[in-house]
Amino acid sequence: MAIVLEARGLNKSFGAVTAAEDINVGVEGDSIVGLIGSNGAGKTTFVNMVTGYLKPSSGSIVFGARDITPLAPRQITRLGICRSFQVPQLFNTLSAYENLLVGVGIVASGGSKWADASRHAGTPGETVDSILERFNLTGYRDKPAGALPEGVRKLLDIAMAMAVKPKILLLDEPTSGVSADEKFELMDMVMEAVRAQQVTVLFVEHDMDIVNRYTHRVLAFYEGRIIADGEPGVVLDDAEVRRYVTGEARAAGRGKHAAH
Amino acid sequence: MKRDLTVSILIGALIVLLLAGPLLPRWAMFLINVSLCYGLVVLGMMLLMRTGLVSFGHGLYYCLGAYAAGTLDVLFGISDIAVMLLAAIAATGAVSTLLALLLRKYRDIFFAMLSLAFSMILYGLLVKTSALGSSDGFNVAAKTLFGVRIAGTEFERYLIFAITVVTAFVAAICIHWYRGSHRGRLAEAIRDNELRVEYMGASVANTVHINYVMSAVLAGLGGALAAISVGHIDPEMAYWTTSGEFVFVAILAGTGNVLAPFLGAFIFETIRSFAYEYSPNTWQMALGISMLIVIMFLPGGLWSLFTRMRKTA
Amino acid sequence: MSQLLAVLIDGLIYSSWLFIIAVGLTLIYGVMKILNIAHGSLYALGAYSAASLAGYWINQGHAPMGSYAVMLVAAILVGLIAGPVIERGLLRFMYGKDEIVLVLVTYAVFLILEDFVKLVWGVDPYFLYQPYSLLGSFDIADLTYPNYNLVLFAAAVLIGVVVAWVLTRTRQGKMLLAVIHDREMSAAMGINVGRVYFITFTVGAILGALGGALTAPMISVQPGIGAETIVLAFAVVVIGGLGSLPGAALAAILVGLVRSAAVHYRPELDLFSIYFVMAIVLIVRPKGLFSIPEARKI
Amino acid sequence: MNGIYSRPLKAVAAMLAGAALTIVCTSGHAQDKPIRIGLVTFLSGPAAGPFGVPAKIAAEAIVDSLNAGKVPAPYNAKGFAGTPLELTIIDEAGGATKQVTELRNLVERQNVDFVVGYISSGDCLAVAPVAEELKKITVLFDCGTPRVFEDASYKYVFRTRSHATMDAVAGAMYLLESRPATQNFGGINQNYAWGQDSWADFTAVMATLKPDAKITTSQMPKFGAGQYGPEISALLQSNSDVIHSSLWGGDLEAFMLQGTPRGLFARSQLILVAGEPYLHRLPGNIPDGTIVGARGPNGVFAQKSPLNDWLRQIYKERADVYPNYPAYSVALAFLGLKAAYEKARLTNAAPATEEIIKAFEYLSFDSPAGKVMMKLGKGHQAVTGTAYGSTLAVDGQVTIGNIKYYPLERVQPPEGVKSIDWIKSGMKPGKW
Repeated sequence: MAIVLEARGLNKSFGAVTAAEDINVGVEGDSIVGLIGSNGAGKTTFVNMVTGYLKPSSGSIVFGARDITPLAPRQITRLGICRSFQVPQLFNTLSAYENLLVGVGIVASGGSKWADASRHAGTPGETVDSILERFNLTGYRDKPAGALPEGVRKLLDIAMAMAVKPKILLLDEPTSGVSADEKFELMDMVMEAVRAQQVTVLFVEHDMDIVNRYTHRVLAFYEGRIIADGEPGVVLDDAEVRRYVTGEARAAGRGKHAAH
Repeated sequence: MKRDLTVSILIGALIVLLLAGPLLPRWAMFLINVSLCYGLVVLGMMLLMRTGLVSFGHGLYYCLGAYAAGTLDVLFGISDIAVMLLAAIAATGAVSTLLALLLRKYRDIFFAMLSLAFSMILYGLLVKTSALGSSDGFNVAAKTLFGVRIAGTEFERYLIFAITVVTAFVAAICIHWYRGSHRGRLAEAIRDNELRVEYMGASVANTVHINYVMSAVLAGLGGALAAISVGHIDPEMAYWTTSGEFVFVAILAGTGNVLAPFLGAFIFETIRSFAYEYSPNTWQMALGISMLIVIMFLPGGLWSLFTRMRKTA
Repeated sequence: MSQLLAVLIDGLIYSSWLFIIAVGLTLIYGVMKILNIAHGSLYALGAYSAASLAGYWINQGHAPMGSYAVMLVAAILVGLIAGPVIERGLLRFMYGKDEIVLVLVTYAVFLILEDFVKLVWGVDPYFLYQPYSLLGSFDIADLTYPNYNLVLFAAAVLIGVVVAWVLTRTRQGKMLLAVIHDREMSAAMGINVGRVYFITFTVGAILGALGGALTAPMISVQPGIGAETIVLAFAVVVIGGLGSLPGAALAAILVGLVRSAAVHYRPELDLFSIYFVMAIVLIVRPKGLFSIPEARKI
Repeated sequence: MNGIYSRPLKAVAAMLAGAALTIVCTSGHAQDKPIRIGLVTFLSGPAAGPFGVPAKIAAEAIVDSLNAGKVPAPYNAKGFAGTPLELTIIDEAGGATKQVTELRNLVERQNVDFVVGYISSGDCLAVAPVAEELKKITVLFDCGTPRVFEDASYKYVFRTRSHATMDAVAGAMYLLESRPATQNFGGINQNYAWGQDSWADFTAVMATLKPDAKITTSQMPKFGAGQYGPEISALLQSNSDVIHSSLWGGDLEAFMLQGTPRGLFARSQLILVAGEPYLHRLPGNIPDGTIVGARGPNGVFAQKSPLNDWLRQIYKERADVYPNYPAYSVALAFLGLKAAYEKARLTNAAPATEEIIKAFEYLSFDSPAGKVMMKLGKGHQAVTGTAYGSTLAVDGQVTIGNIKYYPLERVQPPEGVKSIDWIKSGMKPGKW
C-alpha cells in the first residue's frame, strides 16, 4: 500500500521539555496504527502536530504529495485529516443530532474546497440519522450533548470526526473514560464505520488488549522518540517497550527521568 | 414544524399590524413603530449572541445608520426614505466590514469593551462636529418615498409605520431562514466550541465576520428607521448607555426565536413608558427590578415562556 | 518645561484617583469574574455617606481634622453593609451564569441604587469641601496644589501595596489567588469558595465606597456621579488587563498622563482620549496590558 | 405539568408586582374637568438638582397658588380663567428619542391640554416638530439654543424665555465695562452643544467689542468630568486676565471647589454665564468680584414687584431657599400661557387652540422677571432684557453687587437676523 501520511524529522520542544525528537514515520493507506507510550511520551503531541494544532519546531508533515506542516487545523481537516479528542469536544447546548448536522452541513456547503468532493448521499438530515444509526446513538438523538454520559460523548466525538468524511482519522485515547466492558463494543463500532469508508486510522491507546486486537502496526513513543515500530506482537514484546511503556515501565521510566 | 409556525406567525403579525395600524391610537402606533426599530437592532444583537458575542457598542451602528440617513438631507438635500435606508445599509456595512477584521479576533468582555471604545469614539467625533449640531443633533424629515411626496400628507405617520413593519418583517424572515441554514447553525457551534468548529473544517473567523456585519447592518436599519420615525437624531445614540439598553432588551427577550427581539423591545418600551408616566421618580428602579426578575426566573428570556407553554400544550 | 512638569503632576494626581476607583473593580473581577457595574453605585454611596456624615461632623463644630476619619468610617460602613447585602442577597444566586448575564445583573443593581440614592439623599448636591483645603497646599512649577492631592496619591499607593501584600503574603490571599487560578481545584482542596467570594466582594465594595469618600471633598456629590465614574473605571481595568492589580496601576498612570497631556496640549481631544487609549491598547494587546494566559488541554 | 409553567407564570406575576412596587402615581385625581398640563423636566441625572427639580417645585407651587387664586393681579383669576389646573409630570432624562415618544404619550395617551417643558436644547429641537404634528400648544420653558426658531418656524411651539445669545453679549459688555483693560481671555466650557455655543458666541462678541483681546486657551472638559486638575493647571499657566465659563451644576461646583484653593480666581477674573443658581451653595468658594449671570433678569436679578415677591414667597415655603432661574423660567411659561388663555377667553368661553395661539403670538405679559414680549420667531419666541452682576461675600453669604441691566435691543438680534450674523456685524440695536 502507498504511503499517505509521512512525518519527516519532526522535532518539538516546549522550553526545556522535548515532546518530539526526530520523528520519521510513514503511514500506509487503509492501515490501522496504534500509538502507545506512557503519559508525556509525545503521542498527543504527534497527533496535535499532524492535525495542525501545534507547529513542529522543525521537520515537516506530508499528506499525499502535499506538505501540510504550515496549514491550520481547518485546512488540514478539509484535506481529509480528521481527529477525535481525549476530552470530547462537543457543542454542549446542541443535541447529538445537531452536533453531527453541523459537521455534515460544513461538508454540504463546503463545495469544491473539500478534497473529497463527493457529497454524503441523501439530505444532510438523512446522513446524520444514518451516522447516528451506525454509532448506535439514535437513542440520544435529541438529547443535548452536555447531558450525555461520558462513554456516549466519546462516541459522539468520534462520530463527529467521521461526519466530515476523513481519509485519515486520528483518535486520541478513544477508550479513556469508557468503562472496561464498553471499550470493545465502542472500538468495534468505530472500526466498522472506518472500514465502510476505507479510512486510515491512527489512535492513541493505553489499553494493550485494544492495541493488540485492532491494530496492524504499533508506534511506541518514549520521551518524544519512537522507540519501536512494527507489528503489534513484535513491538509489545520489545524489551525497551516493555521497560518504558508497558508492564514494569513506570518505575524504570521514572528512574530514567531522574537520570536526566 | 417549528420553523413553519414562526413564519406563519410572522406573516400573521405583518398583516395584522398593517391592517390595525390606522385603527390604533397614534401613540400606540408610534410605540410599536419605535419598538420595531429597537427590535431590528436587538435582532442584530441576537445574531451576535448566538455566536457567543455581546457588544456593548452596538449603538455605534444604530447611530451610524441614523446619521447616514440624516446627513443625506444636510449634505445633498436628499430625503427619500428608500435612499436613506440604502445609505444606512451601505455605511454600516462598510464600517462593520472593516472593524470586523479586528473585532473577529476578540471574545467575551474584550469584544464587548473594544466595541464600546469604538462607539464612544464615534460619539466623541459627533459631539465635536458642530456642523451636525454637536450633542444637540438635528432634525430629520423624510419627505418622499420612491420620489412620491409623503411629508405633510394625512397618512405620513402610517406610511412610515408601514415601512418599518415591512422592513422588520423582511429582516426577521431573512434571519429566521439564515438561522436554519448550515452557516447559521455554525453560530451556535462557535459559541459552544470554536476549536471543534475549526477541526470540522469551518472558519470561525469568517463566520464571526459575516454575522457581525449582518448584525451591524440590522442595527443600521434600525437606526435609520428610528431617525425617520422620531424625526431627530443625536450622538446619544452612540453613547454606551444606549448600547447597554440593547443588551438589556436582548437578554430580556431571549435568543430563542426571531420574534423574541421585537416582542422584547415592545415590552421594554411599554414598561419604560408607563414607568415614566406612573413613577417618574423611580422608573430606573422599576426597570432594574423587572430585569432582575427576568434573569432570575426566565434564564431563557421572555421567549422561554412561550417555548415552555408550547411544550406543555 | 514647567508645562511638562505640570502635565506629569496633573497626570499622576489623576492617575491616583483613577487607580483608587478602579482597584476594587479589578479585584472583584479577578476573583469572581464579575464586571461589577454596581461599583459605580458603591462609589456614589461612599461619596454621599462621607459627604453627609463628615459634613454633619463639621457642622457640629467638631475638629475638622476629624472629618478624614469620619470619611473613612463612612466608606467602610457602606462597604460592610452594601457589599454583603448585594453578594448574599443577590449575586450568590447568579454564580455560574454567563459573564455577560452577570454584568447585566450588576447593571440592574446599578439602576436600582441610582434611584435608591435619589430617594435617600434627594437630588440636591452635598458638599464636603473643607477637607480639600484643610491640609494647606504646595507650590511647584508656578502652580499651587492642595496637599489633599498628596493624600490621594498616598492613598492610591497604600491601597495598591496593601492589596498586593495581602494577596501574595497572607494565607487568605494565597487562597484567593488559588481561587482565581482554578475554582474547581481550590474547592476540591477544601477552600470555601463561597466564603472567599463573600469576602472579596465586601472588600471590593469597601474599596469602591472609599473611592467615593475620597473624591467627595473635590466634587459636588449629586445624582449621576456613579455613571460617569464607572465607565472610567471600566476602561482602566480593561486596559490594564481584567483582574490584574499591576495592570490597573499601569493603566491608571497611562490614562492619567494621556488625559493630562491632551488637556495641556490639545484640549479638544480630551473628550475621547481615554477611549483612544483603550482602543489602541486592546488592538496591540487584545487582553489588556497584563493578561493572565489560559492554556487549553485537548 | 402545572409545575412546568407555574414558574414562568409566577415570574410574570412577580414582574408586574415588581413594576407595581416602585410605581407611585403623581397626578392627583381629576376634579370637575380641570385643564391638564404636562410638565417635562429633569427628575434624574445631573440636571435634576440645579434645574429640573427647582422647576418642578416652582411649577407645583405655582399651580397650587393659581388654583387657590392667590396670585397677584393680573393673574388673580383661579386657575386658567376659573378652570383649575392639573399637572402631569414626566422625567426629561433619557435622550431626545425617548422624549419624542413621551411627548406623544403625554398628548395622545394622557390627553393633556398643554405641554410645558424641556430644559435640554437637544430635547427642544427634537420635540418642536412633533408638537407641531400633534397640533398641541407646547411651551418650551428653559432651553436656550437660538436654533429652535432661527432654523425653523412653528405654529404650536412657544418659548417664553429669551434665547442664549444675550447671555454672551451682555456678559462680554459687563466684563468690558468693569475691566476695560482686558488684554486676553481663556475659557472652560463643557464639550457639548451648550458649552461649545456659549464659547463660540462669547469669542465672537469679544472679537466685535474688543478685537485686540487675545484668546489664551479654550478648555473643553467632557460633560460630567468632575476632575479638573489638569484644566485648572492649564488655565493657571495661561495667565489669562479673564476666564469665561458656561459650566453649570455639579461640573461648575466641582470646578469652583478645585479652582479656589489653587488660586485660579485670584489670578484671573472669572465670568460665569450661568452661575446664579449655585451662589448660595458655595459660600467661601466663590471669590468676590466674580461676574455672574442668571440667563435673564431672574433670581437675584429680578426686580422687586408683587409678582416677584409672590414667587419668592411660595417657592421659599416649599424649598426654603429662594427660587433660582429655572424656577423663574417655569413661572414665565405658566403665566404666559395663562395670559394667552385668558386673553383668548375674552372672545370665546372655551377658547380653541387656534384662538389661544392667536392670543399668544406677539403677546406681552408681566412676570416675576419683569415684562416679557413674544417678539421673535413670528411671535413665538420671547425676548427680555438681561442682567449681570458681581459677587460679594457678606458675613459668609454670597451676595450680588453692582447689578447692571441690559435692555433687550442691546443684547438681542432683531427678527429675521441670525444671532451669530448679528454679533459679527457689530450688534446694531434693532427696532422693536
